[in-house]
Amino acid sequence: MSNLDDLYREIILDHYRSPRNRGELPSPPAIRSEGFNPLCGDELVICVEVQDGVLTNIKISGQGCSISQASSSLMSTVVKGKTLEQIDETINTFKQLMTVHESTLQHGDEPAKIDLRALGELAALQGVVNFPVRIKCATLAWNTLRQALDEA
Amino acid sequence: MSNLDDLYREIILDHYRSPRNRGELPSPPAIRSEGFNPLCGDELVICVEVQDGVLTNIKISGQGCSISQASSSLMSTVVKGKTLEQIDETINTFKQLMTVHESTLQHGDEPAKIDLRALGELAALQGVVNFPVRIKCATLAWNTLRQALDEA
Amino acid sequence: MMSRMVRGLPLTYLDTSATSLPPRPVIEAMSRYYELRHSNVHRGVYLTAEESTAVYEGARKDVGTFINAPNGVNEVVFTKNATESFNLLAKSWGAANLKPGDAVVLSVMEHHANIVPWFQLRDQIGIEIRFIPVGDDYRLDLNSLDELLDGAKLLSVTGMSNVLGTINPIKQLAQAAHDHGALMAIDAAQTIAHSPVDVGDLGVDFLAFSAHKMLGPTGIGVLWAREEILANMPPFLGGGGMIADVRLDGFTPTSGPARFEAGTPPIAEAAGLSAAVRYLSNLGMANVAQYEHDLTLDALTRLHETFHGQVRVIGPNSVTDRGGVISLDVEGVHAHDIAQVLDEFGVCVRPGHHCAKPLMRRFGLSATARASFGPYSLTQDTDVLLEALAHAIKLFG
Amino acid sequence: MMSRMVRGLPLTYLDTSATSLPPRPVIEAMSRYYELRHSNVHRGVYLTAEESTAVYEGARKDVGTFINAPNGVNEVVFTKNATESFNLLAKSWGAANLKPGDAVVLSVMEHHANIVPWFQLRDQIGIEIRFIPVGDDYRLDLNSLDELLDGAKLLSVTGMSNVLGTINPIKQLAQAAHDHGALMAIDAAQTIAHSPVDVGDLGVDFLAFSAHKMLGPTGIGVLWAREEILANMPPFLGGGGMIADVRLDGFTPTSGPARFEAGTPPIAEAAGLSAAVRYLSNLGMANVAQYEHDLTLDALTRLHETFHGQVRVIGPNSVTDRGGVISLDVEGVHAHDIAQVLDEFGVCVRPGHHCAKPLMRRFGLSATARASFGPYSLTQDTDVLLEALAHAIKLFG
Ligand SMILES: Cc1ncc(COP(=O)(O)O)c(C=O)c1O
Ligand SMILES: Cc1ncc(COP(=O)(O)O)c(C=O)c1O
Repeated sequence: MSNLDDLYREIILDHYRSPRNRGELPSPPAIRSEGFNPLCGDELVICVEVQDGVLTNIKISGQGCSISQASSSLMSTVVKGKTLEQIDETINTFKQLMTVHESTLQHGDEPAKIDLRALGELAALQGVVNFPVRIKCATLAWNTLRQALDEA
Repeated sequence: MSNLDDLYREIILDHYRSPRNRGELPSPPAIRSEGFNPLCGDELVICVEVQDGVLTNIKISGQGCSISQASSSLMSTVVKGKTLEQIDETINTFKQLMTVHESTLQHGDEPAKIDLRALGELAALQGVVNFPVRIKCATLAWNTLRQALDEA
Repeated sequence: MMSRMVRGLPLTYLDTSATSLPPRPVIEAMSRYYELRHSNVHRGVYLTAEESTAVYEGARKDVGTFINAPNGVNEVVFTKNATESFNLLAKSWGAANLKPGDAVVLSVMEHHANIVPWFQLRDQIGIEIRFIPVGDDYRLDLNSLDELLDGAKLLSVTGMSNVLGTINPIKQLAQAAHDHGALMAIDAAQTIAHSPVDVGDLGVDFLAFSAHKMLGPTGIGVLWAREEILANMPPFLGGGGMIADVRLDGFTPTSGPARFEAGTPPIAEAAGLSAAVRYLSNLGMANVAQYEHDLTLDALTRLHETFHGQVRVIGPNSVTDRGGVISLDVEGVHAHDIAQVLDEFGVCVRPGHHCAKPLMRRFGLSATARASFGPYSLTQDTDVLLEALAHAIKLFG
Repeated sequence: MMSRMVRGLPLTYLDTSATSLPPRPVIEAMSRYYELRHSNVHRGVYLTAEESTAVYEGARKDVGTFINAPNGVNEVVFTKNATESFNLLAKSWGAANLKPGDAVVLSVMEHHANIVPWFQLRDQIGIEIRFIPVGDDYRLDLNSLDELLDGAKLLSVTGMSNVLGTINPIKQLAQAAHDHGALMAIDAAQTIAHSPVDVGDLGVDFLAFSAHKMLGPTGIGVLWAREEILANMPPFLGGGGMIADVRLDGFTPTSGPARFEAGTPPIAEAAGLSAAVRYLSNLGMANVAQYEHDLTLDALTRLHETFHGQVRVIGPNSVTDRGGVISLDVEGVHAHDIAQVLDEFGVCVRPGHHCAKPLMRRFGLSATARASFGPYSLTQDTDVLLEALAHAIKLFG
């Protein structure tokens, strides 16, 4: 079951069992954004407060599998306190990580070099790319966050 | 090509080349009925005059293949001057002739005994039953006639 | 497919509710059709065109016989799937026969295929849509049936829930619908391959299903409707094959089932469907029902004994009026993760809302992991399922 | 199928316009799919469900590449046939974007698939339908094109007539449509398997075709639409797979091509379509076009030399802008009878109106006998055709 160990790393199980930054924020002033994964039923609500270009607070609620829950929890710890530019970069890097599989598989391209250090704990989600159907679970939180920030 | 000889008997080719009772009748008083075979484009117009339960005149126009043309021409010669009851019987006998194939094939039933003599020249159309797609061509005139008589 | 090895393990296919595995005769019927007699239907005079027409119309006959349609081929319309059948029902029959304010009654356990077309019709002409509630026993709550049917023109309910396994009392519902002057439709997508279906005996007016859930191919479905109703339904999709005439100023539709079959139909798929019907008829649908009943009883019993409360079955616990669809909810483990872990064991179960969101909401669930049986399922499949489930629980525990 | 013997004679298949004969790799792609990976798409986590999703979505990609769709998979919708594609176009895009009095321009040589859905829409919302006339040279008469396009919102024309073989100047028509602020749709049912198709180069906005006319299976068709147009089209059929959410009070559709694909899609058929696209791509569509061009030139020449005026070709006599569809009208012999006699020689040609009644009326014909070529056709097929035609003429002469 080595495949599974790669997907369900300890840090992911930990964030799944004890998600960080759970809850909602009054909106307004917070921006509220909803994300669905219609294929598997994951539902996510992200509330963010942005002040002077900095994401000062984030709360996440909703239901989902270990991957979508852990991904949103990990995301919340990483983006909190960052500037919108920094977050934009992180979102891009993370989504790049999640598309490596597809581009390598389909075009035989060299995987783009990704700075895993920049991702910190998020790198634990790397194993997801070997499970293509789960990629949507991992990226749901990120797409929902981008949606929220687009309104900021 | 013995199959074909059975389908295209000389009497059929003759009626196809020189169709009897071609034309239309002023309607009213004649009853006019149209028949289509949407699958192959055959179109038929039948005009009949009925007096005191007797079909006194019939004219046929339209386009169609040798089978539908010959069938309508043969029909016109057979029904002209007959009572509606007699015609009804002929229609039934003829349609029975045309369904023999199907019922024998699908249920292994004994073909119903059909009095071919009662059909006269019409019996020449017997070969059609071996060409199932052409049965609709042969019966078009008869269905259109019945439709006309239903209005009589 | 069941002989295929996945990661060194044999495949344990427990997803028949989603789609069934066609046996060899079904696959071969289609290959043979393409190799020997593929031609377009109806308009051909040459031999293979006659043959392909016989294949296609023969399938109509086979289906009519299988569901015991009183007027056989005149009542069987081929669609692309059960979903199209419901769209045809709503948008042809419904649009022609329903007026603003008329009610259509569904149930909370319907598949989206039997919900969304009615919402679309409502948004277009303003009908009212009502839902029979589902009780805590996972069965239809029929206490308010009479009120729900008051002013209704149609009752449309699934024969068996694709989430709960609940088998609904269609005969009783049809009787109630008719008593209120409403027609009755049954979503037989989950019924058709798992028990005998006799439309006359059920007393229904419409019936819909897909071939791919009854050991047949993808790409073909059926709407059966009583002949006198079908004869008065306006066309649905327009095109070749459904017309009597087309002029520059309009068209005249043809009669019979062809009126609802625009364009080149699924001919090879009809050959496959015929083969599936014959395969199931040879097994005998009563035998299939009994066999799956036994498998389900065994699985429910062992799930309970092995996991006690830790694994919750979302569906009736008794096997009376219940089919071989077993939805699982495991405390602390999301359905997606269960399916993922089971996949490592070669076990195919489906996580998600199973296209029945209103039902999922009713029970406060976003997803279940669903195992479902078919005529080819074995008690050994349950062995592997239990082993894999135990592993999943340990991993997330 | 071409190796099959009929009444002791090899089959001479000349009915590719009606449906084409899938080569072995196409048939095998479907059998293999059913034997190894059949599962429902999208919602599965287990291996074969991932694989079937990859098969289905891979077909979308292959089709996008084949027609050079600028935004690939985002623009390719799978339907059951070209006819459904036109119904989707008329009843989703048309119903949402056309107002009473808006004009849709078709041509007199359209197949019923590109006529009847527009009449249905007209009867529903009151649009105006106009027809580009066809000249005595069997080509579109474009003299009044500007007037016809005045106030038009869509021009929808066939790439190649399935009766005449006429190839229409789609690029020029698209330009004219756009100059008048109208969108342009092409019925590519007869184009797709016979010449290269590049939607960007053609400058069209919609394109429709069926797999079964391009060496693929029955049961699957395509509507391609520019991404920005598709993104704003409302749903068509409702059901599973096309929703983001369903509640007891309504539903929210999903985005992308899935919005138009309600229910279990034709998955095995998508595998077959992929194989057909790969087969044709390997042949090279420019080669196919050249090959069929040569066959057609040879056939037209020999028909003329052999029968002079006795056999009339209903379609352009030159092979410029003309494909391998040859409709015959024989003085004194009905098309049905020709096809019947030819059948005795193992020759498959199609008699009838070919679902193009307005065109038949234009030329005062109720039926033609149509022979049509595919990439597998041979000059020997023409030999047999001529021999059989001579016999038919003798029999009825
Ligand atoms: C030009 C044209 N358009 C549309 C169609 C309809 O295709 P289908 O019957 O596969 O929907 C056909 C084929 O019959 C055709 O030849
Ligand atoms: C109860 C029920 N109804 C309808 C459907 C729809 O069937 P299809 O997707 O083949 O149209 C399904 C299957 O998903 C089902 O389980």
